[in-house]
Amino acid sequence: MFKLSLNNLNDLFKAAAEGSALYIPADDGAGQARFTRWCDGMEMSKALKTVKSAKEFFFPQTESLVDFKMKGKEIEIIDPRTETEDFVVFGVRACDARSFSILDKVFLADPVDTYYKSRREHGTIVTMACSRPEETCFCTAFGVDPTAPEGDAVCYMTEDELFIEAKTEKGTAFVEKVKAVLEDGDASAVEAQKAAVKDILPKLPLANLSTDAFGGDKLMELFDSPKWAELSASCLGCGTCTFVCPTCQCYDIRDFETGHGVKRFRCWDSCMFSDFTKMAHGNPRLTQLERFRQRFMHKLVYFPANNDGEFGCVGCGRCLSKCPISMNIVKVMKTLEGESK
Amino acid sequence: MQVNEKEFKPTIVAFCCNWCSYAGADLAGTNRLNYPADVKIIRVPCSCRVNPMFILRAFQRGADGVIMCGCHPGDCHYTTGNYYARRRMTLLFSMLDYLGIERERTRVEWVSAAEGAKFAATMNEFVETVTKLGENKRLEDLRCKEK
Amino acid sequence: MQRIGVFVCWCGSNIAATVDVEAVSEALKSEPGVVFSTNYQYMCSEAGQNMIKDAIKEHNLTGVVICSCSPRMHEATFRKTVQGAGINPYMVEIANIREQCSWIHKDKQTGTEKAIILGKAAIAKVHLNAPLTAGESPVVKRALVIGGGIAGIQTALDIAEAGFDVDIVETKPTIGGKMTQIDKTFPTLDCAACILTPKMVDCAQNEKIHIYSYSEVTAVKGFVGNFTVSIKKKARYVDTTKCTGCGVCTEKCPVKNVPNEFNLGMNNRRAIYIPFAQAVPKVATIDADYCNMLKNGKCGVCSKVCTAGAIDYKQQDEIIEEKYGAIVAATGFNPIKLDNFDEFAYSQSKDVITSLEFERLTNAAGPTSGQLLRPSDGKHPHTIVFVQCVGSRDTSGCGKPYCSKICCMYTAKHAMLTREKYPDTDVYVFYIDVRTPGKNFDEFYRRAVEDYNVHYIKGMVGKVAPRADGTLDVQASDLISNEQLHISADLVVLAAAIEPDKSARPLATMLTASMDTNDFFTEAHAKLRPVESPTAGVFLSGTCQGPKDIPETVSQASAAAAKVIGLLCKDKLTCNPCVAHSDEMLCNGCSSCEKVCPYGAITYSDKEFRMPDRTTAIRRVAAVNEAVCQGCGACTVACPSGAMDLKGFSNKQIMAEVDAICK
Amino acid sequence: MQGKMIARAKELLQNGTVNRVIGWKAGDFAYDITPAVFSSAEELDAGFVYNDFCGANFSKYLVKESRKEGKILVFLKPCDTYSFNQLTKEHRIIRDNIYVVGVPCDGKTDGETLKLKGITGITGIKTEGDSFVVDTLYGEKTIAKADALPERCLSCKSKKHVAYDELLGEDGEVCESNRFDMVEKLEAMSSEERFAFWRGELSRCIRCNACRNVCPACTCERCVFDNDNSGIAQKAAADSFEENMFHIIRAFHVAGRCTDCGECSRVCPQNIPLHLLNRKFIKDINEFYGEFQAGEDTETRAPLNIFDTEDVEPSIVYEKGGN
Repeated sequence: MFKLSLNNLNDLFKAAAEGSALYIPADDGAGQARFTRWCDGMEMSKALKTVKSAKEFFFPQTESLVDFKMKGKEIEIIDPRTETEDFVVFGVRACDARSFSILDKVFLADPVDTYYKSRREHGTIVTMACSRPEETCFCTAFGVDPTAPEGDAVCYMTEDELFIEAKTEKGTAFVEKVKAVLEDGDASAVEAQKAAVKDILPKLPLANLSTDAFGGDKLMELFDSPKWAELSASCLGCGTCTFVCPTCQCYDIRDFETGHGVKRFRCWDSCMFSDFTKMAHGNPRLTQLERFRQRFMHKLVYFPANNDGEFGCVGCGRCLSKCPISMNIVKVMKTLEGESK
Repeated sequence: MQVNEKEFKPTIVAFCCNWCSYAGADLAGTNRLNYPADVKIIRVPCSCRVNPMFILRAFQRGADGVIMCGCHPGDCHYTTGNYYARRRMTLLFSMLDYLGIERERTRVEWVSAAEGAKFAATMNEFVETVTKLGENKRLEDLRCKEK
Repeated sequence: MQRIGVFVCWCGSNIAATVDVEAVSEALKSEPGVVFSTNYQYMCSEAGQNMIKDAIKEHNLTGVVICSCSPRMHEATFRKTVQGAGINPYMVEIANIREQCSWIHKDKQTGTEKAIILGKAAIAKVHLNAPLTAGESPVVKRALVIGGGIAGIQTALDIAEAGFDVDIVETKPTIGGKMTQIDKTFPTLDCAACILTPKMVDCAQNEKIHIYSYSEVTAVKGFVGNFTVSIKKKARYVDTTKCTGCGVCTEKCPVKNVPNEFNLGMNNRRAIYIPFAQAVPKVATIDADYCNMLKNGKCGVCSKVCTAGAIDYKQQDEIIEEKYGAIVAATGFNPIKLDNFDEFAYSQSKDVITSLEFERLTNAAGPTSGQLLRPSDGKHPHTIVFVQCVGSRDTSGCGKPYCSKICCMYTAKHAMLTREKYPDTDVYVFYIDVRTPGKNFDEFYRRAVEDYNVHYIKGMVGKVAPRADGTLDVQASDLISNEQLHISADLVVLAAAIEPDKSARPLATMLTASMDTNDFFTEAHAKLRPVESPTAGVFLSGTCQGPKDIPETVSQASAAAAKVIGLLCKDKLTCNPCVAHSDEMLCNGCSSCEKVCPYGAITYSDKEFRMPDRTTAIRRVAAVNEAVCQGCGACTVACPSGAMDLKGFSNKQIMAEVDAICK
Repeated sequence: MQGKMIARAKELLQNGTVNRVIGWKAGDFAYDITPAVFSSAEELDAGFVYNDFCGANFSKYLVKESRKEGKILVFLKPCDTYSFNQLTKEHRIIRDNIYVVGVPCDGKTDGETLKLKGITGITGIKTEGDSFVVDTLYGEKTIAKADALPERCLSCKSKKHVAYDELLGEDGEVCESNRFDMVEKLEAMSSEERFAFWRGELSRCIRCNACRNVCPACTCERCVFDNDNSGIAQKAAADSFEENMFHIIRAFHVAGRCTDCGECSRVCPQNIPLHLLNRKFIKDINEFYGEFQAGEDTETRAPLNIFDTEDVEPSIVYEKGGN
């Protein structure tokens, strides 16, 4: 365990940014946090969470897959990928850190998504234990410990110090790299803080949220629940929940005609959209009810069914904050709880 | 004439209504009134056919300036089309300006079928203005610029 | 995927001189979808058209791109060509590489590059073309002629002769127009009245012709074959059905000081008047600006003397609505006002007159009963100076940039007639150029100079200064002898430029017909369609299209009539298939499109739909009446959802052109 | 007010005037209120709320709801009634199937606005006079309501209901609003500054479509951006052009129709001040074509569907001051 005075955070960032890209949560123009490429003097946001999760480092909102260059009637196929540079994402919370293992199950399963894989290999994740959980947090319901995040290296922040501990080979390399600005630290301050946060966790309004009623074996009773109608009634069909979600992994592949050829790109898609999984005959889920149900069934039933019981939600609470009509997975779980029993 | 290879040649799209401005452009041609080849004309039945989408599309695809020409107000072949076009373009151009897109990149000019000289003069002047501004960077789509 | 054929026209050397046509057809050959590309000297020629037809058959073409002159020129030609080869006429697009390219770019490389891009844009568009079928609309078999001068009269007579009903709307109380004011006509010197008045009478007597005199067109709606026109019959306070034209009222009316417009204010008429003896209709009209009865209710003389009981002081303007299949504009001309030419002292001296006033002074029915007398003192003038090009060919902005065309000839006529009738008179004519193209025109002019000894002086009059003794000091320069002249004249006659009648501009707006900067109506094509306006169903007769003399006016009037007859002969017209179309599945029913449609072509109805979510719903959706829609496209932009699109100029087609041009 | 509304809703359900009620439903926290349809007195008692967090404008829901069986009761705040009128004018809602009860509004805030003021871990909220007293996991915080309100409420244009069948409480007046201040500020900037401002804002767009989907003027059966056949379909804000394009076209499509209800800015997860685009059009329309408030009535033609022969020329954009 190493430590660093918070006054010297800039030095740490400077060292970390040496030779690789460093991303930290920083406040944007609207005062909300987002992962931003660090440059000298940039301050870390005090916000608990970024608006968008850290998933876009591995699964960006849009990415070019292949280019078709056209000249007259000739078509040339070009792989637009360039060498991925090493990068560090600093300050990832426990919930987001867990989301990577969920995404891995999708993108690294056979057939491996090489675009995703390459980024995973080049990225080092430095997580940050939570010290001030919020009312929308419910990661514990999904087995995430906000005081002990996963990651290549883990940081803990106290009043005036930052502690850092390497967990993996990449993490060790990271710590080695920035070691010059660190000093040795002992774990007692960290443990004290962990204990303080653990005291708060049971007081969170959603502390008692249970996943017992959900899982891969609850398919039909949940699917057929009459409650979906009222739950989805006011859904706007926007993609906010999906796009701020750290685990939503659906994408669309589109062709953009540039005038000189075609750029095939993929971009995040949302099962809430009316044109999601549109096929020749249209969208198989014709109503918003079906689309809405899909999103939650996927997280709470289909995903665990295919992944040894692991849920497709990490309880980050972003959708609770951001849904324009305040409909979210917690309300869905609470409403449906009785259904599968 | 010496041609400077690095000389910036703008791409200009001119939407011309069939009845007045396109005919005006034809007259400019008939009278051999020169204007730069950078201007390419798209024929539309009336200025009111010009959708803001088309103008944005032109900028996206690499235009450096877009001009819309129609019959003089009051002379629309369809009576009222250019009045609607006038409102639409006024608001659209104002919005583009508000977003920080150089206002000189967009223009509306009323050119009658008899105003071949005005058409040529307008195009000469517009090309000059846009050339001075240089390449459209603020409303560009880089994907379309890769050659 | 279309199979597109590209045909690049050389237009002789018109295109080929500045565009490398071979390079263009070669470059376009490699565009996606292009299966055939060639070039030829004259694509519009029979051989060229056959080349297109053969290629369509040989290569199974589905779309055709012609790189040639403006589509305004030959689009129709090529549509017919491809139709002849079995493909839909709307599968043709024209790349205008002549007017927009070869004629304006001197550099061959520049021209060639641009021509290729224009060709690519046309190809991009044709990819998205769909076969279109034109609908039909009925033709109202009645024509309207606006203006009752010699042009309108001739047009009306010819149309009526062909058996169609025709209405003449004339703002004055009588038809006849300017020609009624003219004394003799060049170059034959026949009496204008003698040749005009029989035609006026023909009009009045022809049962196919209805004359709305003292009337104005106030609104025009509709489109070719089906115009609805509002005509205001101005109150003349005389019941035209009762008035016998006896003229007693015009003698008894106590208001004697109304300037007589027929004699250009050179004498007076009464408040109730018949413009002249041969007026058609020959009925009296009360001038409300002067009539005591109408102004203050005191008089009533005309009513008392009218044995027919035709006077009706309570008469109101009346608006009638009539339907027409074709409209002819024959609004004529006026001499310009001479306010800007004070150097000629027109406003200062009564003895400086215009040529039209001169006509009245020499006319037997004029204020001097045909005696050429000075307006100031009624004496016979011994020295007369004619000044030509007063306000014509004037680029200073005071006058008109164009040549008024008729002045040279009528001035020669005036000079000759003066010399013939009054051989003791010295006649001078100042001119810039004497223009006498026309049958027997130059001979006529030469007679004036050679036989009648009219002094023609090349040069412009700088100033006319009235002297105390009543003569006029004409200061001028003789450009040939290069000397300054002072001529002491008794009378100066100004050949004022002519300009379109002021009613033409508002009428053009109502007709949606285009005008040039001088307010002459624009013809559909300067050479090939000189008597048609670009607006379908609107035709041009006489000087409203440009300066003309009488024989030209009459020729054009008959030509316009022939075009009208051609139109009215048809029972149905083929509509423009490039009309708006609403995609009902996208339509929100918001009515935006309906609000901006100038033709009322869009209607709404509630319809039951099967919705994407398996439910059925009743939705309000727009429908376009294709016979009424003229294809302007206003609705397509008003529609936010993109439900409304325009056939032949669809959003995607235009964007494809944009893409091709910008890449 | 909440009590009155529930009581009135029950009466109207009871006497058969309506068969359901669209209203705001309480959630897990003080602020997470969801629009919901209530069809019985029991449901109303269980969940209906009306408090300082009931910002959602229900007008757009009526596009679908008014096409269902029976009449629906809707509670509309003053600014919602403008959207309601606009939708009526455009035949998007069936007025006869709706019973409108106007309810007063003193401005509505939301959890995100409080969080931006630094208040996190919210577990409860009380209104005390002109302030909110917020219980948080980390202690009690007090914030003046005026500080906690979003921009749309701080520059409220009208507290007057322009459409209703009945009113609960007093009707207000059209307000003297300073809503164009920021637009003017932007107009006064140089072109470069404006460009930088908007790039900063619009570059955050994630194209979640929340602004469009919540907008009561965006009720197209199928949006051009979702329609692959429109030629301009866009799935993602793939680059800066598409970020601009989407918002320009969207603002243009609602120009003259947007009532300035501010829902777009409220729902934007990235807090992009989208209302500044709409307000620019509104301000221009007012200046160029005379004062116009969309939704004020159901008759007046939208400014883009009408013209005056003496309208300003587009060149006014160049002539107008600014930089």
